[in-house]
Parts: sequence; C-alpha cells; structure tokens
Amino acid sequence: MTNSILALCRHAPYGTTFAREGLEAVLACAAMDQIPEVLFINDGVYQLLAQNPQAIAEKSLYRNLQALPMFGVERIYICQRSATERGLALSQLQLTGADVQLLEDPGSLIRRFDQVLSF
Amino acid sequence: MTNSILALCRHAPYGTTFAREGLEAVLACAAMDQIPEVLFINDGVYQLLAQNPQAIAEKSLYRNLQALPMFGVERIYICQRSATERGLALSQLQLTGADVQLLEDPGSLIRRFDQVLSF
Amino acid sequence: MQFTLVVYGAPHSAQGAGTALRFAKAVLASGHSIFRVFFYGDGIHNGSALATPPQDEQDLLRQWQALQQSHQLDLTVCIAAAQRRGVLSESEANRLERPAANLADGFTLAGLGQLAEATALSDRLVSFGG
Amino acid sequence: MQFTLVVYGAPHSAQGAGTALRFAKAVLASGHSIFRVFFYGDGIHNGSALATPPQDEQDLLRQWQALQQSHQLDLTVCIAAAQRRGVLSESEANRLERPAANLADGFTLAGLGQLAEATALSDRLVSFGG
Amino acid sequence: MTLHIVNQSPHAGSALRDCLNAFAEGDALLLIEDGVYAAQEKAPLELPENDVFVLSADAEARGIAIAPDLTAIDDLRWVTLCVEHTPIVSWFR
Amino acid sequence: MTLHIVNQSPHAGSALRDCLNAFAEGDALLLIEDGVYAAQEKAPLELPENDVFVLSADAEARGIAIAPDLTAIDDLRWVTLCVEHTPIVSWFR
Repeated sequence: MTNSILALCRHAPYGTTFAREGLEAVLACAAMDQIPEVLFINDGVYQLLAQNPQAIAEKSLYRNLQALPMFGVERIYICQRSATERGLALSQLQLTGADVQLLEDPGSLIRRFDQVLSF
Repeated sequence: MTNSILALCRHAPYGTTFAREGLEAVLACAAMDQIPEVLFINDGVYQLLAQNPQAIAEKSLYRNLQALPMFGVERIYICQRSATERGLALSQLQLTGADVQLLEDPGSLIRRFDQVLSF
Repeated sequence: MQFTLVVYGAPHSAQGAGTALRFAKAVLASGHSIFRVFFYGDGIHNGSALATPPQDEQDLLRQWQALQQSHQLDLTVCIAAAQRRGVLSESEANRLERPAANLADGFTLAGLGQLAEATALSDRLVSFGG
Repeated sequence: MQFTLVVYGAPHSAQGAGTALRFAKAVLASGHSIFRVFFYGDGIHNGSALATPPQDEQDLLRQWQALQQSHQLDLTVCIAAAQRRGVLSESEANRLERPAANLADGFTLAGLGQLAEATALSDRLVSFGG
Repeated sequence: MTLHIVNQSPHAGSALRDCLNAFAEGDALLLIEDGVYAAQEKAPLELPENDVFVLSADAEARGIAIAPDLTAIDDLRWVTLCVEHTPIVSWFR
Repeated sequence: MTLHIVNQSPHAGSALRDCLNAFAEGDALLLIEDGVYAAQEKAPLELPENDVFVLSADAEARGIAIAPDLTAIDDLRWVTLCVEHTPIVSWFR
C-alpha cells in the first residue's frame, strides 16, 4: 500500500512559478501511478480561469492543466469559498474531461490523505 | 544636485533577506554620501524590536541597525499605523543615537523624495 | 519513521532553507530516518557549490554536506527546476553545452519521479516554504 | 531621461525578472536611456550563465545579453548578494577558491555603491519585485 | 506626485493594502503582474477614484476583465507614467 | 488529524487566514518563521482554542512574547508533532 496524495494548489499562475512547478509535480506523480487528487484553493482557483499569456511570453498554464484528466488525474476539487471570494462561478473554472467538484469544507478533505504536497 | 533618497523598509527580519539586504544598501548609500532617510512601515517595524536570533543561527539585524546613526543616517521614521496595528509602542522601537519619529501620514513623506528604494 | 523533506526555499533568500536543515537534524536526533530531502523550486539553490556566504553568516551547504556524509542522506535536486535556474552537474553541463558545472558534492540531480516515490513511500512528508 | 532599474526577481521564479526586461525594452523604444540595471537580492540569478530553460520557455538571459550588446547597457550584479547565492565571475571564483565561475557575459559584478550612485544620479528609478 | 506600483494579488499579500495606506491625494496607482487581480469589478479592496492604471498584458495573461473605471495601459504608456511622476514606489512580496 | 504549518506573517500574507479556512476540529497548528508574529497576544487573527504550537527559536529570534494559551516548542517536539499527525500541510508564501 502506498500513500494517498493530495496536491494543494494555492498560487495564482505566472506571478510565481509555484503553479507551473506544481502541475509538473502532479503529472510526475501520475506518471509513476501515484495519482494525486488535486485541490485548487485560495489564489490557486485562478489557475482554472481561461488565460492568454502570449503578451508576457509565457506558456498557457490553463491549457497545460487540461492534460490532467489524460494523465488519470480526475478527482479535482475547487474550494467554494475561494471561488466565491474572487467572484468566480464554477462555470468559469473548468477542465475538459474532468468532473471538477466544488468543495465546501476543505479541512475534512485534507485529512483524508496520507500526504499533502503544497504548491 | 543629486537626488534625495528614501529607503522603504517593509519586511520583517529573518523570514526573507529583504531586511538585511535593505540595511546593507542603506549603509552603502550613506558611505557614498548619498544619505537616505529611512521609513520602517508594515512588517518592517518589527526590524526595530529587540531580537535574539542565535537559535536560528542568524546575526542580529536589530543590533546591526544600531549602526545607522553612526553612518550619518539619522532621519528615521516609523509608520504609526503599522506599529499600532502590531501592538507596538514607540518605546519598544528604538535606535541608539537616532531620533526615531512616528509618522502619521506616510504618503506625504514619500512624495517629498526624488527616489524611493523598496526593501 | 521515515521522513521526506521538500525544500522550496533558497539559502540567503528565504528562512525555509535553514529551517529545513534544523528540522532534518532534529529528525535524526530523534532516532527517525530521512528517506529523502527533495529540493524543488528555488530550493534547488541549496545544491549550488558556488554559494559563498560571508564568514559571519551560516554556511548551509557545508552543513548539508556534513549531514549527508554522516547519515548517508539522499539529497536530491530536481533536475528540471535546476536546469531552469542554472544548477548543473558536470554531465548536464556537457549535455547542455554550458560553460561550467556547479552542483555541490553530496547532491544528486534527478527527476520529479523521485518526489513522487518519496511521497508515496515515506511515512511523513514535510514541506519548507520559500 | 535616464532610467535605473532595480531587479529583485529571479528568472523562472518570479515574474518580476521578465517584467523588468519588457520595461527596459519599452524605455529604450520610447527614446529614453538606461543608466543602469542593478540586480539585487534573488535578482542576481539573472546573471547566471548556466540557466537553461526548456525550449518552449522564454530565455531571459539571451534577451538581456542582446539588449546589452545593442544598447551598451550597464548590467550590474550586486557582488555581495551574488557571492551569498553562488553567482561568481572568474576572478571571484579564483579569489574565493570555488570550483567554477558562472557569471554570464555582458554582466558585471560590482558593489552596492553602484546602486547608490544610480539612485543619486538617474532621473527615474523603478524597482521590480521578487 | 508618486506613482505606486503593486505586483501582488490582493488576496494573497498585503502589498496593495499597504500601498493604499500610504497613498496621497493626486498619486497614481499601477497594477501589474498578480496585482491585476485587484482590477476586477468585485475586488476585495476599494481603489482610488482617479489615476488607477492596469498593465493590460498581465490582465490578459490571467483572463481578468478590468473594471470600467480603470485605465488599461501598455508598456510604453507605463514608461510615460514614470516620466510624469516622481518618486516611483514599488510594493512587492 | 492534520498538522498545519504556517511560516508567513499574518500581516504580510494570507497563509494563516487560508490555513484557518481549511482547519478541521481536532487539527493542530504550528507557527514557524514569520508565522510566529501571529502568536502575540493582540495578533490580527483568532487562533483555534486548542493545539496551537509556536516554534520557540523563531519567536525568540524575533523578540516576540508568545500568548499564554499557546504552547512553545523546540525542534524535537516538532518532530514528535509530525509523528503524531497525518497529513502535514505547509502554508507558505
């Protein structure tokens, strides 16, 4: 039995590299068959808002996130409070091929896991 | 005529190196006879609280700050609101040999200067 | 118990680098073992052989290296994060045609799979922020 | 007008490094000049010759170097901040007895006096956070 | 008059709040990088009534709709803003 | 039960507030590094009633007096806390 893993994605894209390097770590876990579940919380919910970063010469993190379901990462949560505080509706925060779930109580989700990776 | 300079010290000591590297820059300006005035604001006011960082293997920033007046840096301000929000009294925030002034309106101080260095 | 430490902070930039080292010592002093220390994000700078702090500041590199030697620690630097930021082994420097290598002795470059493995297999994982 | 830019952000870590480069280009495109770009704090990593971003990510180093060549930019890396963090010129590496040098062509190591001078003498100073 | 530059998300860090506490009448504010999240209509902090600018490259990158009373600018206009103001203060991290 | 670790000043960043929004009954909180500024008596955020720990090395370094209802601990006790809890979540930057 290996550990269950939650990836906690807390940072907005582009301002720092936490979001990008978090995604890379999640994909690496999935490639090793250690498929994490993913919680977008705090400014991390902005990662799921459609983006167009050409003018700042970055790759679209939003587009790269769409790869998650293809790698078997299908349990994806969004903190409801975080989305609401930022004026975002669930319909604006979507991943193709994944059933993104709104979460009211992040604390009780977190404690279900053995390990939590923070990004 | 050279520019008047304000150093804006906004960060707590130790958590990041902004405070230490800010002090080094201020002393370097003073050594070049470009004596800046210094405003401790936001978490920067914590720089002036007596410290004992031996257990984290750091040099005392507080002690090093005491060198400011010796280098001719004598106009030192503390943002009153920042101190009050943190429950700090002026008597806890002192530099030997300097006349530390409480400042009610940082915005009107800032605009008196040609250049502002942020740390 | 087996601990894994994930370090995001660069030395002489964020305190997390020093905190991780202190925590590692406490883990070992408590009789537990360290499965791996994984340096990620800016934390990869902990593996730079060129960092030269002033005499009166702590030298985290030498302390990590001493700990590595005395406890055969696995100090893994994420290769992708390190490439971007300019910490290279000899073989990486050759492969990427860069003029020099700067990965410190005692540290190993490896992929994110090492983080996945450590997360899956160690008893506890603790992250040290940047 | 003469601008000085102070850069605190490391490339591939904080966006400030890229923003500073874009701002520098806009300053020059506007017909103003750049007195100095001073790399301080984590910003000194902009001067690393070893940073090797993936092909599909922007290469800030080459862009700074191209700008330096075309406009004779003064790209000064704070020597004290760089020593701590492991960015060394050949002469510094020799002096400090370190195994390699990694300061990129086009960048110069110098003391904080260069920041003081630039602050005192340029018309505008803009800082780019980490 | 001062030009204040803020690069931090108003949800994640105190930079914008700290800046507004040091804002004087007639100053200008420029939101860049993650600071553009404060330029949305329902942002958590109330911005000054005049002279609030938003770097459009950063807003576009993040998919942010800029509130109508704010002014989106490009990099060249940013340079002009710097010419028009002194000092220039950056609020970051 | 989760051990939450916060290393950011409650005045400068959202890490502590974010953590408390994800705190469950029975969880423990450890304040380290700049996080210890939340351990003072008049800190800006209300902490949980039980199981709040403060790394004493960091509090002492910063000259902070820890509120009497919190528990100051050393590095060894931190390791024990980690043994007693799972998962361990760090809130930073």
